[in-house]
Amino acid sequence: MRQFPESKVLDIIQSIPCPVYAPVEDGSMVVYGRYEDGMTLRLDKIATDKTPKDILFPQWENLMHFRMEGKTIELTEEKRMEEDYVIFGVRGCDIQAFKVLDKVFLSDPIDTYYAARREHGTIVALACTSMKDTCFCKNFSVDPSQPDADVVLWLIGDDYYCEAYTDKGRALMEKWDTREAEDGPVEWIKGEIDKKYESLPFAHLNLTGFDGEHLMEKFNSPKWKKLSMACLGCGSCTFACPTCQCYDIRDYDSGNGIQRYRCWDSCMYSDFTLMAHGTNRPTQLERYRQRFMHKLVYFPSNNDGMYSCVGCGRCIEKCPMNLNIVKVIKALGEDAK
Amino acid sequence: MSVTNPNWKPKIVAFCCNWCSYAGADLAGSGRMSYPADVKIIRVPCSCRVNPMFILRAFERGADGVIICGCHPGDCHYTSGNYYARRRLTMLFSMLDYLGIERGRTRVEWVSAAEGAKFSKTMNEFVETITNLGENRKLGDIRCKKS
Amino acid sequence: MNSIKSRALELLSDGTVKRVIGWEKGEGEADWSPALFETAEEMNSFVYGDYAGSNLSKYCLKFNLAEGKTLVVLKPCDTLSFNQLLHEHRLNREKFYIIGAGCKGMKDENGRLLKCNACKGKDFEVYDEIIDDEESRKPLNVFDRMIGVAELEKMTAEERYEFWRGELSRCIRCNACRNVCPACTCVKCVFDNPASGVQSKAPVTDFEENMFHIIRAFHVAGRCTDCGECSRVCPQNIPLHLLNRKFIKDMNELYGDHQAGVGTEERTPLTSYTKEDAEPSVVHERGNA
Amino acid sequence: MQKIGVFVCWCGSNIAGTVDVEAVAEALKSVPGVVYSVSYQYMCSAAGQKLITDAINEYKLDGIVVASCSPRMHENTFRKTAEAAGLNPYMVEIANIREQCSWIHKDKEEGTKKAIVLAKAAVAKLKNDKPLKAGTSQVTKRALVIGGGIAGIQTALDVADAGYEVDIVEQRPTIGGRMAQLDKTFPTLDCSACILTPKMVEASQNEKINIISYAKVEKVSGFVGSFKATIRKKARFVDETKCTGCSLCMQKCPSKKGKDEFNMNMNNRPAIYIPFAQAIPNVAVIDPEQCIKLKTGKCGLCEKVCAAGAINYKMEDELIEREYGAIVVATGFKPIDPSPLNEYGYAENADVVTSLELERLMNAAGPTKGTLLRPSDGKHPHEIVFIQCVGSRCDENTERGKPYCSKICCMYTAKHAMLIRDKYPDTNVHVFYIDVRTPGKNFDEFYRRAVEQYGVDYIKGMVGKVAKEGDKLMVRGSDLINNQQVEIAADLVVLATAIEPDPSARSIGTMLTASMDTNDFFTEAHAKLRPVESPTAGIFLSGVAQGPKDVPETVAQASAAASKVIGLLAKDHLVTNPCVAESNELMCNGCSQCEKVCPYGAITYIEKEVRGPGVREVRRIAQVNPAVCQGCGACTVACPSGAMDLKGFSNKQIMAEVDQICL
Repeated sequence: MRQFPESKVLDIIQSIPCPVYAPVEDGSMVVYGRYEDGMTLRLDKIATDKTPKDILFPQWENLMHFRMEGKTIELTEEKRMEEDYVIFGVRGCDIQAFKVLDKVFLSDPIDTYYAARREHGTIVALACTSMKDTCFCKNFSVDPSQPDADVVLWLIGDDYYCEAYTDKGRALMEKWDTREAEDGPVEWIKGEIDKKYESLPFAHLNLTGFDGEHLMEKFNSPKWKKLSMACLGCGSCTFACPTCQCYDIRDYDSGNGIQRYRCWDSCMYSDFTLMAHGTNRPTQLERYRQRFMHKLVYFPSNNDGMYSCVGCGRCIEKCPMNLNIVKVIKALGEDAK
Repeated sequence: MSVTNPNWKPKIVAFCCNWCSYAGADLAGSGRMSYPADVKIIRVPCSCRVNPMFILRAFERGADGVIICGCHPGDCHYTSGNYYARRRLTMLFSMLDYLGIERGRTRVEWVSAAEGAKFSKTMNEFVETITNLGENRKLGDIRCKKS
Repeated sequence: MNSIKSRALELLSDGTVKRVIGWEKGEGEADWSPALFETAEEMNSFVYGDYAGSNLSKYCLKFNLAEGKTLVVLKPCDTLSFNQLLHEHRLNREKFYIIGAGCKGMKDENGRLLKCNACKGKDFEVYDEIIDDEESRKPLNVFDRMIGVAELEKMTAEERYEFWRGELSRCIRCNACRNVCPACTCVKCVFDNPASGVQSKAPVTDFEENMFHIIRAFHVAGRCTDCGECSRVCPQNIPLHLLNRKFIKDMNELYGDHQAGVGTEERTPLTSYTKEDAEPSVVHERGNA
Repeated sequence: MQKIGVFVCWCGSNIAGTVDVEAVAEALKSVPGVVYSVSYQYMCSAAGQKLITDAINEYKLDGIVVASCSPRMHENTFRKTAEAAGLNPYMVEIANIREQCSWIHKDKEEGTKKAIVLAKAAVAKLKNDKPLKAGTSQVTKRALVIGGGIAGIQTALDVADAGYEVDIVEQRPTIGGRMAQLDKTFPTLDCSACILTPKMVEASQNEKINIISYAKVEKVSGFVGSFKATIRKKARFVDETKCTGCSLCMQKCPSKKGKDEFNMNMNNRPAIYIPFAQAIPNVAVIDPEQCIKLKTGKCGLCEKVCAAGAINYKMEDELIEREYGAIVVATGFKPIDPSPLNEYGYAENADVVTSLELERLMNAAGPTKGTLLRPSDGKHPHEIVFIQCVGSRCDENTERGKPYCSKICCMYTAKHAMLIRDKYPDTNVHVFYIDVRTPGKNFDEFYRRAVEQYGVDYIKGMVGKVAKEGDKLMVRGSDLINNQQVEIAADLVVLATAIEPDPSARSIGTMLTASMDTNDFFTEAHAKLRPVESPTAGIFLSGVAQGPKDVPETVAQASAAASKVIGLLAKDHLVTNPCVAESNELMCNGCSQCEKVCPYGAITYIEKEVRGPGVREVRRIAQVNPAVCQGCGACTVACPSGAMDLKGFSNKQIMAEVDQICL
């Protein structure tokens, strides 16, 4: 265990010899941006407005480029990430989200664009010594006091305590200006975090029944109609979600060539996975149901019980009509019966 | 701010209504009233056919200026087309101005079938305006820039 | 206003209406959602009050073809949207029972809603009955809604450009602004339509951000009632209403005052003209360059 | 992938002079989709068209691009060529590399580059073209002639001769127009009335011709083959069917203060009047501004004296609605008012007259019964000065007059001078002129006779000032040939004023959506090849409405217009323009924006069950009547969803052109 004063955090970041992505201010919002001098660092922000998903799986990225020269076609593949970088100050929920994304992108066939980014990144996590009422991460096996990362930071008093857990993490931390620290304060703060979590309104949701066994029961519930009525079909929740991973692949023909890129898509959209015959989710009810069934039922039943919700609470904050996954869990869960 | 490319030549799209302005452009041709080759004309039935999306599309794809020519108000072949066009384009131009796009990149000119000389004069003026404004950086799509 | 709830329940119970669109309260103080009520039992959770900010007009589209009448609770400004939808033949008046609900200005967890600072008054444009009280009839303290637009107009072109790049570059194209907008009612939006040639799903470049917002503002120009929902719902806090208000300001100045959703005239400034209209060059001749 | 052929025309050296046509053809070969590209001297020639036909057959082309002159010139030619070769005629695109390229650029490299871009843009558009099929519409076999002067009369007679009904709508109480006011005509000096009035009678007696006088066209809707016109027949207060034209009422009418328009307001006429003796219809009309009965309710003298009982003070305007297959504009002209050109002193001096006023002063039916007397004191003038080009050929920027030459003034001034010298040999005649223009059969001979035989004094130069001194008009001008200032003490000054379109032309042009030039003359569809047609289908031009011309030219054009009308009315059906709007019901909201901007009322709404991928519901959707739609495209922009599109100029086609041009 090492420690350094909170006031030195910028020095630490600036000493890192590769690009560092951290929560920074962008107007009235806090997003994960590449840290540069003069930016306002906001490590205190719980549930950043944009998630660190953007770094591993950006909203849009080029995949390849075609060019017609007369009547011949030339094809250039986009380069994969080759440069090391660090994501700094990630919370436990967002790290759990990386694991969800890994399940999708790193299982066969491996998504090489994602894999390269994952490989080159070193993750420095920050334990949640403060929380919001919208947090409910522990429901989904997230430990806010001990995120699973290369390096973990705990802010205790005026000092950051830090510990590396992987070779990558150790290599990174080696160069930091830190001093030896006791384990005691960290153990103490973990206990404090647990206590604080217990006081949150959504600390314990009843997830009984959200599994493959009850798939049809959940799917056919008459409650979806009322739950989904107010849904506008915008993509705010999906774009604010750290685990939503649907994308579309599109071509942009500039006339000088075609750029093939992928961009986030949203199951909330009426043209999502549109097929020649139309769409198999004709109304917002089906789309709304799809999103939550996927997070709470389909994903865990295909991935050894891992939910693809991490309890970060962003959808609670962002939905313009105040719809969210907690309402769905409560309405469809065992407690409602 | 921007480094001026010495080889840069303005790209100008002129939407001309079939009945007046396109004929005016033809008359400029028959009268050998020259204007720069940077102007390329797209024939539309009426100025009211010009969708703001076409204008933005032109800028997206690298146009430096877009001019819309139609019959003089009151002379529309379809009676009222240019009146609607006038309002729509006023609104679009105002919005572009509001977003900080340089004034002068867009223009509307009413050119009748008899006004070959006016057509030529207008195009010469417009090319000059655009040349002075320089390359369109604010409203282009970087993917369309030739590397 | 409990009387709205009891009246709605009465109409639902006696079969006048088949369903009610109103609000339901969630966990927190400000956690209100639009909700559908189809039974007397469901009506238990019906609420109306300070946090009923959302404009329910757009939800009516979902029930235009539904069996029987739908009761909808509309605030004064919401009735403009509803009426505009009637102008556009998007709604069938016969299918709705409108309770005009008195409004004292709505709020969210951060205080009075931005749109209520530009309150357009307490008149109901369309209704079956009005349920309000003394308090809700009082006019709100409002400021000139065009101040924001005027301030931008005073800037230089370069400043305006920087301002809008800063704002629009945050756009994530979640489409919340479009989907909440009661004027955006296309069955297939051009930006979702692969055949339109302008389909786009992500703001990949500056141009795509500009394109979407300019065209969206243009498509609703003259039809936008300035309900302010677009800015309210934007998860990226982009002041989208400033785009729509720019068109409203311009049209009012150039073509005479027009408030979308008022009266029975279906023509908007962009579907009408006069022979003496200003030339487009007026835009380039006025104010700051 | 489509198979596209590209045909680059040299147009002799017109294109090939400034565009490397072979390089254009070569460059287009590498465009995806282009399977054949060639250049040829004259693509519109029989050999050129055969080249296209052969290529279509040999390469099984799906569409062709012709890079040539303006599509306004030969688009139809090439469409027909394509059709003859079995290709859909709308799978043809024209790249305008002559008027919009070779003719305006001098640099060959630049011209070639631009021509390549234009041809590529045409290919890009063509790739989005769809075969279109033209529909048909009915032809109403009746023509409307607006204006009953010599132009309108001649057109009507010719059309009626071919067996079709014609309505002449004349704004004045009689037909005859300006020609009826003329005394003699050049260069034959025959009496104008003697050749015109028989035509007027012929028109009135032809049972196919229906003269609607004292009327105006108020509204026109529809399109070629089926126009619908609303005609307002003003109240004459005299029953046309009863009035015998005996003119007794005119003699008895106590109100004599009306200005005689036929005599250029130089004398008065009664409130009830027949414009002139040979008027057709020879029926009186009451001027409501002057009639004591209509103004005060007292009098009624004419009613008492009318044996036929034709007077009806309660008569009201009558609206006539009729359908026509073709409309001829023969609205004619009027001389400009020279008052604003104050150097000539027209407004101040009664003895400064216009040429048309002089016609009346010399005419036997005129205010002086044909004896030339000056208006101020009725004395015989001995020194007469004619001033040419008054208000004609003016600098366009000064707005003092017309930029054009009025064409007829040189000849009628020679006529006037000659007639005066012939009748009054003691009178000196001077003519100030800029140029004397005599391009016409026997015109120059006529002018020389005036100078050589009749001793008319032609002075090359302009007049600077006409000022009254005593009972003389001092005319000061320059003599450019002798390089001196001249001053003539004249008794009468005659202004050869410019002629301009009749004031009614502008509103008629707007009503018909027929384009006009800046001087309000109607524009012809093509200056050389279609001189009697308006660009608006079904509208034809006759007489001075199209541009200044003399009587024989007017008559020639009137007959030409008639032949075009006959050609149209002879058809039972017309092929309609297939480039019309079309609404995609899957995307249509039924929001009514498109209908609001349609100038033709071509859009209606229906409730319809819409079926598409994943959709099956009853919706209100827009429908376009393809026979009524004229293809302006206003609706396509009003439509936010893009459901409304225009065939032949679709969103995709235009955007493809934009993309290619901006590349």
